[in-house]
Amino acid sequence: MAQQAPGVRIDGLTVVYKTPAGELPAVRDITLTLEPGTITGIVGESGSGKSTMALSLLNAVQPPGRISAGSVEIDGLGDVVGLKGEDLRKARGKHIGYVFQAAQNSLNPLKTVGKQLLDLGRSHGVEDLRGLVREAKELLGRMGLDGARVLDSHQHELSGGMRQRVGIMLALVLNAHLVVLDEPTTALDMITQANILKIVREVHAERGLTTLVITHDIGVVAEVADRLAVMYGGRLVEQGPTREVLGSPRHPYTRGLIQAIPRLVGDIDEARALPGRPPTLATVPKQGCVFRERCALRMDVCDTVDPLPQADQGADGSRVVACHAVTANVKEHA
Amino acid sequence: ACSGGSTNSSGGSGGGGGLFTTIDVLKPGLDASGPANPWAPKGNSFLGYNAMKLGWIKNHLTDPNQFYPGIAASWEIAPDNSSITLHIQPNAKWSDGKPVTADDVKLSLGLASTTGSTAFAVTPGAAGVASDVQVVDQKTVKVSQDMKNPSMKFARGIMDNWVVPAHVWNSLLPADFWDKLKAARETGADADKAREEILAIGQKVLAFAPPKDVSAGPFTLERVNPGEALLVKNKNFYNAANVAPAQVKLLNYNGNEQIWNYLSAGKLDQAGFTAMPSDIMTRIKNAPGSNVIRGFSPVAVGMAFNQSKKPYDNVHVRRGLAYLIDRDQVTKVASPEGGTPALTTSGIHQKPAQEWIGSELASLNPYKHDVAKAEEEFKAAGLKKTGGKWTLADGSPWKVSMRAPATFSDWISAEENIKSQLIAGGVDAEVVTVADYPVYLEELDAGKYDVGFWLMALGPAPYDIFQRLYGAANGWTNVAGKVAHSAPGKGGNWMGSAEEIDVEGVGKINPGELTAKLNAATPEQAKPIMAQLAKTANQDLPAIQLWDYVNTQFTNTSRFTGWPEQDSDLLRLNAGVWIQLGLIKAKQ
Amino acid sequence: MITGTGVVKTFKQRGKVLGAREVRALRGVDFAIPKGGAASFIGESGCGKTTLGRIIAGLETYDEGEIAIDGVSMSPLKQKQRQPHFRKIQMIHQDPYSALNPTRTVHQTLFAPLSLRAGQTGRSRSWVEERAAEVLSLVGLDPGTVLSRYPHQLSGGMRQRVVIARALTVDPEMLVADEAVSMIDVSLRLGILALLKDLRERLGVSVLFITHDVATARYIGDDGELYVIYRGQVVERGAVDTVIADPVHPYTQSLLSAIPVLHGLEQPGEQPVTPLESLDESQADEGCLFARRCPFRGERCESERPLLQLTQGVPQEHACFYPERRSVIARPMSEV
Amino acid sequence: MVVIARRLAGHLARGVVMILVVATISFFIVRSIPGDPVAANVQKLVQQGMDQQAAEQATRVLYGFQPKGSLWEQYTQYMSGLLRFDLGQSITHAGAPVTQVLGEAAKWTVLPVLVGTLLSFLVGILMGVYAAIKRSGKLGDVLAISGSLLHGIPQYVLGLLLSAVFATLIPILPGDGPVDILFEPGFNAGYIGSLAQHAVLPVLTYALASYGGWILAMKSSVVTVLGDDFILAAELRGMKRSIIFRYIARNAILPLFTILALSLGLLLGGAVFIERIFNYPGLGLLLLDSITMRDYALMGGAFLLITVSIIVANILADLFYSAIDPRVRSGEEVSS
Amino acid sequence: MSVLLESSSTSAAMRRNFWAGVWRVMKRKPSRMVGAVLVLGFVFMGVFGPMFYPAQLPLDPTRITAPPSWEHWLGTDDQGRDVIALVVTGSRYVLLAALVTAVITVVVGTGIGLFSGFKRGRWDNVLMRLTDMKLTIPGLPLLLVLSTVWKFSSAIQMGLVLGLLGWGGVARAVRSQTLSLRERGFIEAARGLGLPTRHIVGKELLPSMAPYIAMNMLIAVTGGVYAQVGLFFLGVLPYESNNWGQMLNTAVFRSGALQVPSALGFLIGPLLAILLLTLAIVLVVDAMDEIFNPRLREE
Ligand SMILES: Nc1ncnc2c1ncn2[C@@H]1O[C@H](COP(=O)(O)OP(=O)(O)OP(=O)(O)O)[C@@H](O)[C@H]1O
Ligand SMILES: Nc1ncnc2c1ncn2[C@@H]1O[C@H](COP(=O)(O)OP(=O)(O)OP(=O)(O)O)[C@@H](O)[C@H]1O
Ligand SMILES: [Mg+2]
Ligand SMILES: [Mg+2]
Ligand code: NI
Repeated sequence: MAQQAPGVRIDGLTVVYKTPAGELPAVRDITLTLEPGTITGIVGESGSGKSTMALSLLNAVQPPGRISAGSVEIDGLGDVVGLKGEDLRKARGKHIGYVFQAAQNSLNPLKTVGKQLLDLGRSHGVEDLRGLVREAKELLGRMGLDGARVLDSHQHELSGGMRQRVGIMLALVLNAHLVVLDEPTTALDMITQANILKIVREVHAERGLTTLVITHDIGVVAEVADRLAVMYGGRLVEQGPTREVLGSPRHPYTRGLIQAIPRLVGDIDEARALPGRPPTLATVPKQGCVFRERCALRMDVCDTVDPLPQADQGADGSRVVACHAVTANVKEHA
Repeated sequence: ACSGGSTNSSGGSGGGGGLFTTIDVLKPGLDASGPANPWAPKGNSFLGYNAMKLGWIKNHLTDPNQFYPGIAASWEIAPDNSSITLHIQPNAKWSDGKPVTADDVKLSLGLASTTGSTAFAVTPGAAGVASDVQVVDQKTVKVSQDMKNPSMKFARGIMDNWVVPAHVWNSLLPADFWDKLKAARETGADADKAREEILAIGQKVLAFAPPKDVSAGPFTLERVNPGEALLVKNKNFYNAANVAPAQVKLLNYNGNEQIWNYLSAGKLDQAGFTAMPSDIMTRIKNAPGSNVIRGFSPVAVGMAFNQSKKPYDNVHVRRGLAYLIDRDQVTKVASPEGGTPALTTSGIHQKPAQEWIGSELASLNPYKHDVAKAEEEFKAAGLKKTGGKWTLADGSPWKVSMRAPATFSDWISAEENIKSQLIAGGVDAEVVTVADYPVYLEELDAGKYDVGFWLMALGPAPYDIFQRLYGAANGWTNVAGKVAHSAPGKGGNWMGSAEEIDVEGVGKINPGELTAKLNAATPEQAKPIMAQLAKTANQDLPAIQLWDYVNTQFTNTSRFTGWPEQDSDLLRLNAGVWIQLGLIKAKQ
Repeated sequence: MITGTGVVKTFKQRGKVLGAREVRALRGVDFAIPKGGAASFIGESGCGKTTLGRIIAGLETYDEGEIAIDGVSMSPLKQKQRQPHFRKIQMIHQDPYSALNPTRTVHQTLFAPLSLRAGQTGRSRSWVEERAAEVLSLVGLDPGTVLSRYPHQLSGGMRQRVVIARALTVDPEMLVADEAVSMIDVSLRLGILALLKDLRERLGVSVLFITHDVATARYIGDDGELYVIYRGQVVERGAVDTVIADPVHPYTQSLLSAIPVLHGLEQPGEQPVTPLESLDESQADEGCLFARRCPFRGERCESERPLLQLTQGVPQEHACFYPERRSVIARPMSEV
Repeated sequence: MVVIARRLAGHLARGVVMILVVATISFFIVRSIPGDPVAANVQKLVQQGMDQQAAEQATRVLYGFQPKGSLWEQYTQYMSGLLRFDLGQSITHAGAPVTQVLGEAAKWTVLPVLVGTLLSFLVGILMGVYAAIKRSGKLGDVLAISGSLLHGIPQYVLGLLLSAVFATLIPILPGDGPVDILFEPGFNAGYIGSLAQHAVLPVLTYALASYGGWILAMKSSVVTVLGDDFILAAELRGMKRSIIFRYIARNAILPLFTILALSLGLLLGGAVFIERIFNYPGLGLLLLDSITMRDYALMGGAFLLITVSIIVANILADLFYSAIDPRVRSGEEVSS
Repeated sequence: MSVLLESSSTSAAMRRNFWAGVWRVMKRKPSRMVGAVLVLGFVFMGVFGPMFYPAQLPLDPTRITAPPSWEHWLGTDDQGRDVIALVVTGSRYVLLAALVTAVITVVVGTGIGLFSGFKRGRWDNVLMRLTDMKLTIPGLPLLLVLSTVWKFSSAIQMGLVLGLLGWGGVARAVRSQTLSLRERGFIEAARGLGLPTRHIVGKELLPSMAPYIAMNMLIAVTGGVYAQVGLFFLGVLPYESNNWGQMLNTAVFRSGALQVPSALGFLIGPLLAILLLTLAIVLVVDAMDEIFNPRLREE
């Protein structure tokens, strides 16, 4: 099925994990659209539910977690949440490429990359395995690696950056047009990170992909993403075009986050840390705004009512914010 | 074969008289690679089957010199015991067809002297040793005793020797061997050297592996594997016509329980004695065709005291203990099938005792179980009873500490039982075991134990009987016919009896010297000495005789008949001898 | 005051049956950290930052060169004799999760070193209590709520503060913070950085800050020095702001241009330098260590090793034959 | 290849040292055993009706096979013999070379142990995978607990139970000895069949005794691998279940090779019990016999052989391991 | 040096928490309760069991190796003593020796492992070579050989020897744990702070390994039981009138328990005791595994 960059519509997605304290949501009621051909970045601190959401895109949330509500519509595939068995398996890899959070260890240590590539081809019924290898070599070459050598190597013979590139190759080699990268540069040093980000950008453009990049590092998203979504405590608190969100953040959390970035130049006193600490699955408030504990704009209503995402249309696409204070502010102005 | 496995019928190859299945109780753990060498401890030469002796010792109560013919068809013993003339079976042939000759016999006797043999000891001055082996003609050999220190058992020492084919074993003895042997019997440096050389030859003999089993017996070795040895009939055997089985299977065993299994499954045509509990005995008796023959076994077991230790130096303590222990119960628990409770303590097995001392036996104290008498004796010994417990005269606690090697389960059972009985009688007791027999003997010898078990009454020769009580273990050593006594605790004297004992109705005697006299005494001379010694043992109690062993043989009448009667004089010999004598017949 | 000259460290990788591989972690490093001063080490992964930090904290020995603490040379001293000197230098580990014993409360963690000192100096138990509360307050924690907690009951930022508080129990003269913020949630990082700066100002402790994120180095204090390390060698050294604004070594320039640009807030630099090749430790040692990856290498670079030096017209020390200023870092939109 | 060769060389060197040490230890232990085997032999012969003096002489001849000289001379003699694979002469076997006696016995131990191990390895691994997959269910629990139980139960208990049930209560299998004599040894159906029939119970005991260990080891290994990222990664790439299963299996079995060697050691050690219970004429029984007979040379030899085979098994397992683990092959040290 | 008391309130709360966790884990699977009860039962049996019987067990020479009956639930032994009474009174020796074994195994093993992992370097090398050797030499054959040299005249001695032979595995495991803990920052930090080794080992390292050591200890107890019972069963140790292994030996090799069903009870008695002990310890270790595994304990 030769399709071009698919669009993805996540609607009301909720994922819960079973814990001794009952089923707790790690991702709650998230609605997000990935426009075809764009790079969307999701930022959030550790434990905010980023990986969980990324896995939901492949309907691959690992037990004891499960998708308890919502849908993930992918062009050409339909609602992934409803997919099962072989259909689901075939969708993975072929339609959706996934680059693992710990791509460092995403390869079987006992087999060469090439053998694993062939396994992948066989799994997806690729007839022309030679063609697959050729394609893989080309991709690797594109990313600045010696394809033949890499395919003959075991995981331990590759550096972190090389492994990450192999991960990207394996995600793309079956011609998937939706690619999810979970923390693609964590644990890599700056120069390698810059290289990987460059590759992501270039490959995205060349192959016409829809890309989702997940990271805790705003810099990474700022570097590559067209659109940016901010997660906090399992909720999507703000989204919009990257430049706009960075340039004029609306949600108090986004603001705080951007303010907390150490800067290379400028007045160092401008930057300051966000008070309080990020919630965990157990401490995230069950009702009301998840951010209120650390919020400077906290109002009474925040304690009880979940702020609904409010969208408005900007020049570069829609912007969505979920905050009572912001909404109230906007209303006041209106 | 094992339970569930194939039985005799699966053999099939037997034909004729069929297959005879037995076990050699003296050889646990058959060694598949062992040589057909009767001297090798793990060799595959089986007494009576493929290994022949000059003659077969009868199970006689008192006379050690009674034999069935083996390689020797007949023999004459000089009246003064100074020589024995052997006449070889005229038709005897080796399995390879060569006749058995006087040379074979002479060579075999030579070999025997290198490996240690009663009549061929290389110790200077040893008793009952052959001084000369003379080939009279091709079928006659004369052996003379060295009369410097003669023994009543000389003839037995000669007859009880293996005969092997000279044409196979020749190379082991050097040409000057007999001279060497003579030299070795002397004293001095040359003799020492000769003895060393003979020792070295002996080692070669033990290790010698004939390329093929050449036997003059009724069978030859066919093959051995870790489970069994298979023997086939030797057509050249002189009495082959009367040998019923065509094949003999000798089963391997590593523990007694295996023999019980074989017997209860009715698999063995014959087996020697192994200790067993009554339940097993019942089971074995219930096996089809099963048959138990009992006879005399010249061994008794006693509880021996170390008289260097208090309070066992006091004869009243020993007697008290003798009264306190119910020997019937001990025997029932410890050796229900293998022994009969000793009627009394005489140092002699009760069966030959009648022969040796006759009416005197009745006058001995039977030490019937009697708590009251025990108390009396203890009191006489000055022991005190406080709080239901006997203590030493000075009030210090007294505990009878009995020792046994851990591997001797019947002794341990007996001691355990005695312990219970003693405790019930107010005497504290314990059983302490040591790793095994070697350690036991070493420590016993070193005088470390208060009380230990000791085999006694090893007949039938009178000297051997009392040698157990009044021999080396009690301080008396008999070197070249001269008796010496070492003090308690020295020179292996762990029993520690007094050197002279005042015996009621006899007077003061030296039991060691009396015992030594038995060596060369004729039965008539021996009898009064035996009576004196029995009385001594009975009164002085160096050991309490607990039970006398019974020789129990298991046979099975399903396949073969012609088994010896109860108490037969064949009983200490094994089925191989019975077969070669032509007694065993295949069942029709 | 801590100085080091020509510090060399070579690891022999053992565990192999026969033959050993050598890793040259440090190849003659000079440094000087004044009392109350600050220094930051930056560089790629594996360039030897941690090794150097550990050597300075006395947790690792060095093979050659010389380290002097307050003028006392460490080289002639035995391990035992070095210890009291090195105690003045405390290490703050990168990972606050493993730096605290999960089975011990904050109370127990702080009390052990404090009561040891109390024992040595004959102070009372109440002093220990007071001092514990004091160091916790110093790092911005409330003693009342934190003391009785176990590490797993604290957030990452709080844990890192406890780690710092523990280091403060021995009144150190210097803290070695090895990537002290990289494992802490983004929103909390600045807090720790501010704390370190604060401690410098208030207590006069000097701080050795090891990081791969150059921007954070600025937050330790603007009077600090920046050491750029490459394969065990210092390739550029100068005041933090100078080096960031005017890097002259191509490696420093690569590092700086690799920092992601916050599009929307910042404008990328004009002359970014990004080597495509990744670091290869096993590469040959002749010539400039960076030569193979350097886009500006000349013939001389292949054969001769440049040494750290000052050259005319360049404000900072550098180890490059062809130093040249390049504008590589992103600038805030507002400035442009 | 070079790495493997080096590893092999290292192992061999260490193995040889080990063997020498074990030989030394066993030499001295064996010679420090108390007890007077000579007196025991004399007593035995006397009971069989031999004269005291003759018995002494016969015993002297027999024990003449024991090496003479000072302890040190004996030791050097023993060690130099060892280099020529000469372990001395067995007394109970009348001077037969110990090596020959051991050779006879070894086959009765090695074969059943190997067959039993292989059997339990196969079944245990399968069940281990199953237990890992079903680990949160009842069945997995039962499998794991029964595995622990079997792993925990000493071999002799298993042997006794099997013997009581299958050889005594329901006598369907032979419970003692290795073979029935009436079959001509060699390649014929009867003999082989009898061998096999007799081997069932011992082999089963060996198998059961090690089976629990396999289940546990495999389960935990699979659980570890299941938690490894690359399995999830493969799943996310849409790999076929069968391929993922192969990935899991191969990676999980790998660490079991080390355990394989250890378990061989355990089984060989347990051979004493199993051979005693089933009267199997192997090394264990030989060792036991030699101890009761105080056959020093044989005792030392049997002990040495058992130890050496464990050392060799360890080396083989490690080589096998390195042959299939590319990390080891290329010289990287693999932890755990 | 003044040693300060540790804050008692927190540790008390912690302890309460811990026991609540234990209870939860035990409740999750009833089999674990069974295990715990069985272990307690064995402890009780070892400590108080022999008090219920006279020092000299009554024997009945008329009923030797009798089959199970109302009077003797598992029959009688070859002396006519009650098998259950023998198992109970014999447990003290067996369990005491096993306890000594376990204590020595764990103390020596932990000591060597800690020392080796902590000191590293030459000592580590030497000790680990030693440990490797110990692990390679098969324990049972060595014990067989040793049993002829040593006289295991008391339970304590028995345990001593078994313990001295058994520490290898624990040492190896403790060492690797120590090595991995060493890598953790807190040990390094403690050294940097100048805390004495005593403190580091006693307060930082050991508590982190305590659960692991406890589990090893339990397993070592079973190991101790098996080894000594096995040796007695083979009959290489001096006869002990009242011991499970001796019972097995007498039952099999003397009373023909594998030949005549009447003596089967005599065999079953000690076998059952060993099976139950194994089961108990397996179940308890299973529970401990969960209790001490922080991943599983986390609520
Ligand atoms: N298997 C699980 N069982 C229980 N809770 C889980 C599980 N996996 C994740 N969680 C919880 O779900 C929440 C979201 O986890 P997730 O991995 O999606 O976070 P993340 O944003 O990717 O964090 P990180 O930056 O650390 O990768 C966290 O609070 C985490 O503790
Ligand atoms: N204990 C050690 N044994 C062997 N090699 C070591 C050891 N410690 C460090 N190395 C090696 O020394 C070099 C420098 O390591 P170091 O940890 O100092 O780097 P780093 O700059 O701190 O890297 P990162 O940014 O990844 O923390 C590396 O190649 C590393 O592999
Ligand atoms: Mg994540
Ligand atoms: Mg580092
Ligand atoms: Ni195990």
